[in-house]
Amino acid sequence: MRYSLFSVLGQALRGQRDWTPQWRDAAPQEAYDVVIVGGGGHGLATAYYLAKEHGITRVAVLEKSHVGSGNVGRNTTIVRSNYGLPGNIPFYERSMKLWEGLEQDINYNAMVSQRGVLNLYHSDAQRDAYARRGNAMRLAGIDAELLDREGVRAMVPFIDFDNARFPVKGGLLQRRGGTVRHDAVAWGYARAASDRGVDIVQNCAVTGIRRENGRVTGVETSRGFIRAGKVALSVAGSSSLLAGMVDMRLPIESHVLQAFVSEGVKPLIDCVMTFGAGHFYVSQSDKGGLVFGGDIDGYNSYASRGNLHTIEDVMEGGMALWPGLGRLRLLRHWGGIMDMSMDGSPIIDRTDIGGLYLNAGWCYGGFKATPAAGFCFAHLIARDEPHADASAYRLDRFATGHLIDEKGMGAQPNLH
Amino acid sequence: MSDPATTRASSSQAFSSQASSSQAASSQAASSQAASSQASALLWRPRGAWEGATKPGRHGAPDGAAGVRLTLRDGFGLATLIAADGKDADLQAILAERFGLSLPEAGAAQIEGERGLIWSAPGQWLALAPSPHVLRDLPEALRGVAAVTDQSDSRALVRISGPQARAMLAKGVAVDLHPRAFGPGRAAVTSIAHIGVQLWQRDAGPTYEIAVARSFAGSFWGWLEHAAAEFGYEVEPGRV
Amino acid sequence: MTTLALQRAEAPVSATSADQPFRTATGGLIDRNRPRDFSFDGRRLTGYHGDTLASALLANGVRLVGRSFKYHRPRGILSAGSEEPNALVELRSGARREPNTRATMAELYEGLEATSQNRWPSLALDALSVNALLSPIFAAGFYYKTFMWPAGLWEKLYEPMIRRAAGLGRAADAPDPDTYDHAHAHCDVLVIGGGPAGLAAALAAGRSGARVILVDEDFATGGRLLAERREIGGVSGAEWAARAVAELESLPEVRILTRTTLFGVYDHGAYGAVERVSDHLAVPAPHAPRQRLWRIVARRAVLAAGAIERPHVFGGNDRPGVMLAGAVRTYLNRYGVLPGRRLAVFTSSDDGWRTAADAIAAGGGLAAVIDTRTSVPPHLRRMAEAAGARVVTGGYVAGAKGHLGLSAIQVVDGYHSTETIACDGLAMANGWNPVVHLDSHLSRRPVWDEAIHAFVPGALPSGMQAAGAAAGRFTLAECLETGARAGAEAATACGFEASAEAVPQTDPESVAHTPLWRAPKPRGKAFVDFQNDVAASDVELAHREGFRAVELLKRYTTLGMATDQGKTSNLAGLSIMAELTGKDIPSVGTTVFRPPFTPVAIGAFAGHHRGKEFRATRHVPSHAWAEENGCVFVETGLWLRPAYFPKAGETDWLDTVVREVETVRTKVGICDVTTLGKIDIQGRDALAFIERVCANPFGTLPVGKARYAVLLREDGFVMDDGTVARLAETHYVMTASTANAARVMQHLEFCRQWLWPELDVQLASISEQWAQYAVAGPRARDTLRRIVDPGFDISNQAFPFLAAAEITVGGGIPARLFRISFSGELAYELAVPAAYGDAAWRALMQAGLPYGITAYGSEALSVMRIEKGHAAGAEINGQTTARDLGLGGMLAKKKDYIGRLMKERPALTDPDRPILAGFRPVDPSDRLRAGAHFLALDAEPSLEADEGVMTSVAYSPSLRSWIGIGLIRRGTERHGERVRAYDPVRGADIEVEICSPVFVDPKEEKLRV
Amino acid sequence: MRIRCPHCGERDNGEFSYLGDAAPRRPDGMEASAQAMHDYVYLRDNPAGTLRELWYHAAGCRSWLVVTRDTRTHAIEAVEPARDVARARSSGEAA
Repeated sequence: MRYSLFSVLGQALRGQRDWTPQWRDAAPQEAYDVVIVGGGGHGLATAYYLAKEHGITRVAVLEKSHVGSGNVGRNTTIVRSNYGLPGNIPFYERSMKLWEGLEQDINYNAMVSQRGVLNLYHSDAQRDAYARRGNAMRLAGIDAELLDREGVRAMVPFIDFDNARFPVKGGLLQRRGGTVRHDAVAWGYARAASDRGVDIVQNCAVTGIRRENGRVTGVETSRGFIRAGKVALSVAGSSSLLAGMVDMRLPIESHVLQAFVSEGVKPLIDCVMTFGAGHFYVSQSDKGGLVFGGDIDGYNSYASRGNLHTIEDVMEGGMALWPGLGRLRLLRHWGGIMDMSMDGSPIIDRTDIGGLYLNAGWCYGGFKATPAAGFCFAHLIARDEPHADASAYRLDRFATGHLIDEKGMGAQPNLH
Repeated sequence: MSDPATTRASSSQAFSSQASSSQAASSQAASSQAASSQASALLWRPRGAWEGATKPGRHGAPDGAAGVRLTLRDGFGLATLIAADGKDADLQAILAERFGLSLPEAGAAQIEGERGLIWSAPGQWLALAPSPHVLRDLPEALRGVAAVTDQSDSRALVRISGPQARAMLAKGVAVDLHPRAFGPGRAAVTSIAHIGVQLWQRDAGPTYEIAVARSFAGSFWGWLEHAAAEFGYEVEPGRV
Repeated sequence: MTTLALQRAEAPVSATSADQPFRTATGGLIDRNRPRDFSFDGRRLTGYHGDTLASALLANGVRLVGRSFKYHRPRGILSAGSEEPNALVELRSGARREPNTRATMAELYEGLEATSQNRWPSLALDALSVNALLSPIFAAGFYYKTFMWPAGLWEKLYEPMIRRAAGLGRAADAPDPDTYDHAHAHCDVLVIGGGPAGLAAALAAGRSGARVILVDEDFATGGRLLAERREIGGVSGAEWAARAVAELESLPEVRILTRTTLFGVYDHGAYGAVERVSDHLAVPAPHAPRQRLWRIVARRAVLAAGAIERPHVFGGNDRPGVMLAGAVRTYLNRYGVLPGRRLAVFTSSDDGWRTAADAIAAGGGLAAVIDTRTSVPPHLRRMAEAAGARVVTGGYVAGAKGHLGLSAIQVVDGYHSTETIACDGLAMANGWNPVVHLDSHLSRRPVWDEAIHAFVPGALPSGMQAAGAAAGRFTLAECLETGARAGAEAATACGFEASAEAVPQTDPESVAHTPLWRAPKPRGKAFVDFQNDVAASDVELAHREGFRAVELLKRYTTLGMATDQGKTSNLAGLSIMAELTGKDIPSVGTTVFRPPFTPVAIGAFAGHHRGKEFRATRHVPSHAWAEENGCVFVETGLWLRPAYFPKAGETDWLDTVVREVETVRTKVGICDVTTLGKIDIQGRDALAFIERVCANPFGTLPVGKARYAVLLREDGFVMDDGTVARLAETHYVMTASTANAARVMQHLEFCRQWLWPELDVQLASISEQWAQYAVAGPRARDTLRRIVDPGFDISNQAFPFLAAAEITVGGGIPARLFRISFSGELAYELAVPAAYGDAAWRALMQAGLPYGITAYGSEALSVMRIEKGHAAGAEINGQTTARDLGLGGMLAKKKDYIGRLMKERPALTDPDRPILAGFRPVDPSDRLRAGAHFLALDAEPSLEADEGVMTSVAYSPSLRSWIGIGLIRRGTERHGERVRAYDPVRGADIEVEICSPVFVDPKEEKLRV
Repeated sequence: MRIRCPHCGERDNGEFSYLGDAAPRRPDGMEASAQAMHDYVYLRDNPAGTLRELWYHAAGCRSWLVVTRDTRTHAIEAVEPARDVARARSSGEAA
């Protein structure tokens, strides 16, 4: 049933009786043209664009748990395209444009809210670095504004302007940035892909990748062997484990990133705001909870939880920036497992094994990339050549030196 | 005996001229000392690490006796000793012979009055003395055995005692200071309020001493005030 | 009929005080001699010391406390503990306003001020209660299906509307005026919960001499013992608890933390707890924090956090007056409050009958007991009927009536006939769920216990064991027994001799029950999650739409995502999904409980670190002088550095900086550069070590000389630059930049300890020991001569450029002198022991007076280094190679060093890479700005046209124009060419000429004079 | 998380900074191939399970440590001074 105000009203009168599963809970078939491993946002979006853009519908998305059980449901919901390096800029802007038309495209309200992303700066050097980034964005036709202190005050008058250890001097604003209801992205893509014939197979864990003559032939799963012409890995957090099945080592470590939500309160903040002198960024969900985060815990982990040290660090940042937060209460904190790559940027590329494709290394930027990652990965899988917007995300860039290191931290994943 | 500042200056000089391997410096020491006049002694007054940050007197919760006593220390000597590879035993022997102190194990401090050796890191100790000149012989005595670096000015030092000393420290020190886990002669390198500290316990009173990097003295003091306020605290200036 | 019932019920309590009409005449653990005035929605009321806000409201007959999240339905008080989903209020006002505060946990204090939330204009008459009428539309997830057209209206209309309606309370609108504390605690045995099991555990462990910490979220210790009419060894439960507490307090190694919630379990025996030190007071006492965050490290832990009672799911189960049966007993017995004058009980076990008995004993009227079981013990039935109550067995409550409060229930009996029974309170007894939240924090899943129809702890985190109700052992005897055993075992595991003594006698009880997961035919909306307004029908819808996995159910319906994390609702949701999918409950799964157990104030986590204390501030040795002289400081990492020193009459910072630069270039100036990292490197292999960590060669550096040093990262990019001076044969001093000081030290330790452990080298940070000042300008030597002790020859011949020596100053004060220059002038860096930093600065200022000396700060320093084309932080940003910065030529060829191989990668040696160059505006009046990108003059702005970026700019007094340095493609080959400095974020687009990055004294003659 | 520094005793992980996998060995820069150096700098096994990893006791004794830890449970099996491990490794190679 198509979703609209009319269908909702109609079902209100019929006791909501006629709704059907939003996606088919498919059983695996014997063979597919493309098997996508990972039923998160990226995998589902890839399936959707394979079907929509390339007409490839003999596609299965294999998910070891349920749709959206990974990072697409554990992030802080921010979308933006305020990157500074040429390897990143067109890709994230592609993503932003896809977000802007997403709901109408997939007929699912993911609550794309372009409320603005404001990065605060606290020194002249930081201002110049933001100007450099903002100018790069403008060169690519992306909106960016450099605000002074008064410009910031007009947007977020409640932050500490007078007693701050690191006074706020201004901010870089991308008005088109904002938030998206994260779970809805997974569900919306699942529904749209399923509608186009994609099989979404849940509770199906991949246990092996079968190869013959240097080419993949299919995947072993907890539900049996599935033949596949092409296999696409889209399993952020576990990329190294899947790659290990074909003896590949990746420039990736798995790290835990914690996220936080406060109790719900009436509207407090109308944009996404990041602290430039500590680890803290915040927005407010439509339900009223402040959603915030900071830095990764900093050590390799596959346990989706973190430790107190990082929690205190984030809260200190929050209180330093916004002293009115003191009496608001933290409701929940949880952790997600990130693919932290060696230069802080992702990989969308072929591998040395024929028919095996890799979408990995998203660090903590994977959510905002979901539509473009799906779009570009689908392109790569269908055409066997990188999409222009993702052409920098090569696996061999570490050998050639074409690094995309926005923070300049070098080959240490936990510093990105 | 002249005023403390002058004493300090000359004693530092003595220590450092020994420490120096520069011939120029040591050969010039005597003549430079002669050149020091009363005027320059006044001008060249050393500034205590706590100066400007602390205020002597009774502070915090006003009722009853102060729960915490903070004694500011100044004028002491400090040096880092780092044993050369394989020279721990030599270092041990020389220190025992020359200074009557044995090298404490990891996490320990050997304090005798105002002198002591405090473990800092593997193969590394902090030598504490009532004044810098006491340490002047060390570099020469330990040549080839340990690297010696003068740290007399690098730390602010405070002595913490009083019935609530442990409760107050528990607000910032993550190390277990309970008598079953930590006692006189124990030392730790850790952090308080994001500031690196080295702390050791002098007696079972308990009395502790904390050394904190000089540039952090003001912020560290801010934490001390915050932590001690509810117990009431007394700040007393003090040379050794 | 309702009215009649209420009138009849009034008789037994007519003796209660007029201003607290629902307070019993006697009983309870409140202090009736200490009345407490408080207000709710502006209405002045009175309770007693020992009340919670909830019990005091009930005592005053206030049942309507809030409005629900989505439908704005009237809500009252469900529970008597931290699981409360409904009775959330704004506590206090102004900057101390605390939204979403559980009335059941708020201790009553004199003058307490509470306001209901999520209603307008008033609690009783709420405009948005129209949402309840629209509830057929507002089913779970309806918003995913609509509000999509037109796209632009989402941010403008739909979202603001939804946001305004959502949220519950209002946050404070000013900085929090209270302070927060942190504390660390260590123990052998941590006991979580102060009920019978926790007290028994603490006693068993504490008596052994073990260090024990007992944490209890309540302000009175005893847990359910305070709420039940039970006896232990012949004394009341409350009395037993009081004696246990007294004994624990007498044990020197036992610490009891009341008003303290153990909110999180972390790795390796680390726990987080928050103590509400002052929340029971109007304002904290002077010098006392509002709350204290405890970080507890325990070798063993006993989880005795009790259990949470389950509501029934039936139509209108959210009406004010419908409560948990255990909570009803708490109000009756602990607080001396009748939650209703005519109470009905809905039970599926003997538990509910205890509530009936307690209500009768407290003098309340009993309207009915509805038991889902077909047979009940005859003595219970007799007791209820003797009190005039209707008894229904084999039936259930299908619906509840009453707009703003319960007035009647609709009961379906075993023969499916329905009757309406008037009542003003309903107690629900549907079994209990052990608190499995804390043991889930370390990713452990609870397991289903069919005997008690509840999840119990599964494999517990290492060192933790559960006892009492938290372990699913619900009888009092079991609580005491398992608690004592767990306490003794924990202490024994820590090396103490402990034993669980015999459990005192308790009265027998039956805890068997068969839960009714939901009313088979509910009348009206049957809520599963009260706070998020998730009804049973929403679970059905989720099932219909394929959201059947428990996480999907949760996320689609928001079940269990409210501030109570579903403490009273999760199992109900699971049970309905189990029914719909034909599975058993454990196959449906459990949601993962996340910390904190109950919400914790953000301020408590931050503690001392807010405002100026967010991070430590480091002061330079000349700070006092700088302050005295009106210096403007700038935050540089943790340092507060002097930026510039305005003089009288200078109104613009640029005037000051220009004056400082000109003075240095023509006379002399001093600048505090103490913030540089300084590392002492000694040892037999010191040189070998330096050769491997630095990219340029040092083999030829003689004693008494310094050299510029470049450090690369292993990936070939520049990590940092500085200097290395050789003071003696095996003694060097290395400097690192302010920003990288700690990182470089860590890197050197890495190299020493891990990469090359065979090297005999000793590293010591001497950054804090030495105050270091740059003395720069043509009169630098003259100035220095006046403080350097006679006998040290610092003439150009004796002490040439790059010389380094240990000297004395000021009459014997040891010092180090380096002839190095960042400004491009004749310059020195003088280091003195930090205690003499202040004196040396003052002495230098005095010594330079005849030459017109100035103090200069980081701004002037920066201007001069840009004039000299020296790379600094903006250029050494982790993305540039030595070659990019024009330093390629100095790198060593014949040695291995960190970064040697990786810097040769093709992309890093690409001649097209942007490389350091200088830039001058074609129109000298144009101002340059860092962050501008370079474009060809005729290029359309685009990413493809981007040729590089301006990294640093300054107004150069020497050139009387703005100048810049930056990175541009093939920059060294293009001197003289013009490009645009394109800076749209600041509205600038300036034509600049590429030039050498060295603007001043390119032949470096000034350095060597 | 609590890490038992062999010198300082058990401390909160906040006192330490993290580098990562201790397995990669730095090849000699004069002799190694670019490929070998690339693998050393960039490639990681990243196992879900036992990992030997480098931590630095930044707020304590400034020792680099080799911590053997399970990345699924965070359980720590061993903590050794990195210099001792490195020396044993070197002498093992020499032998």
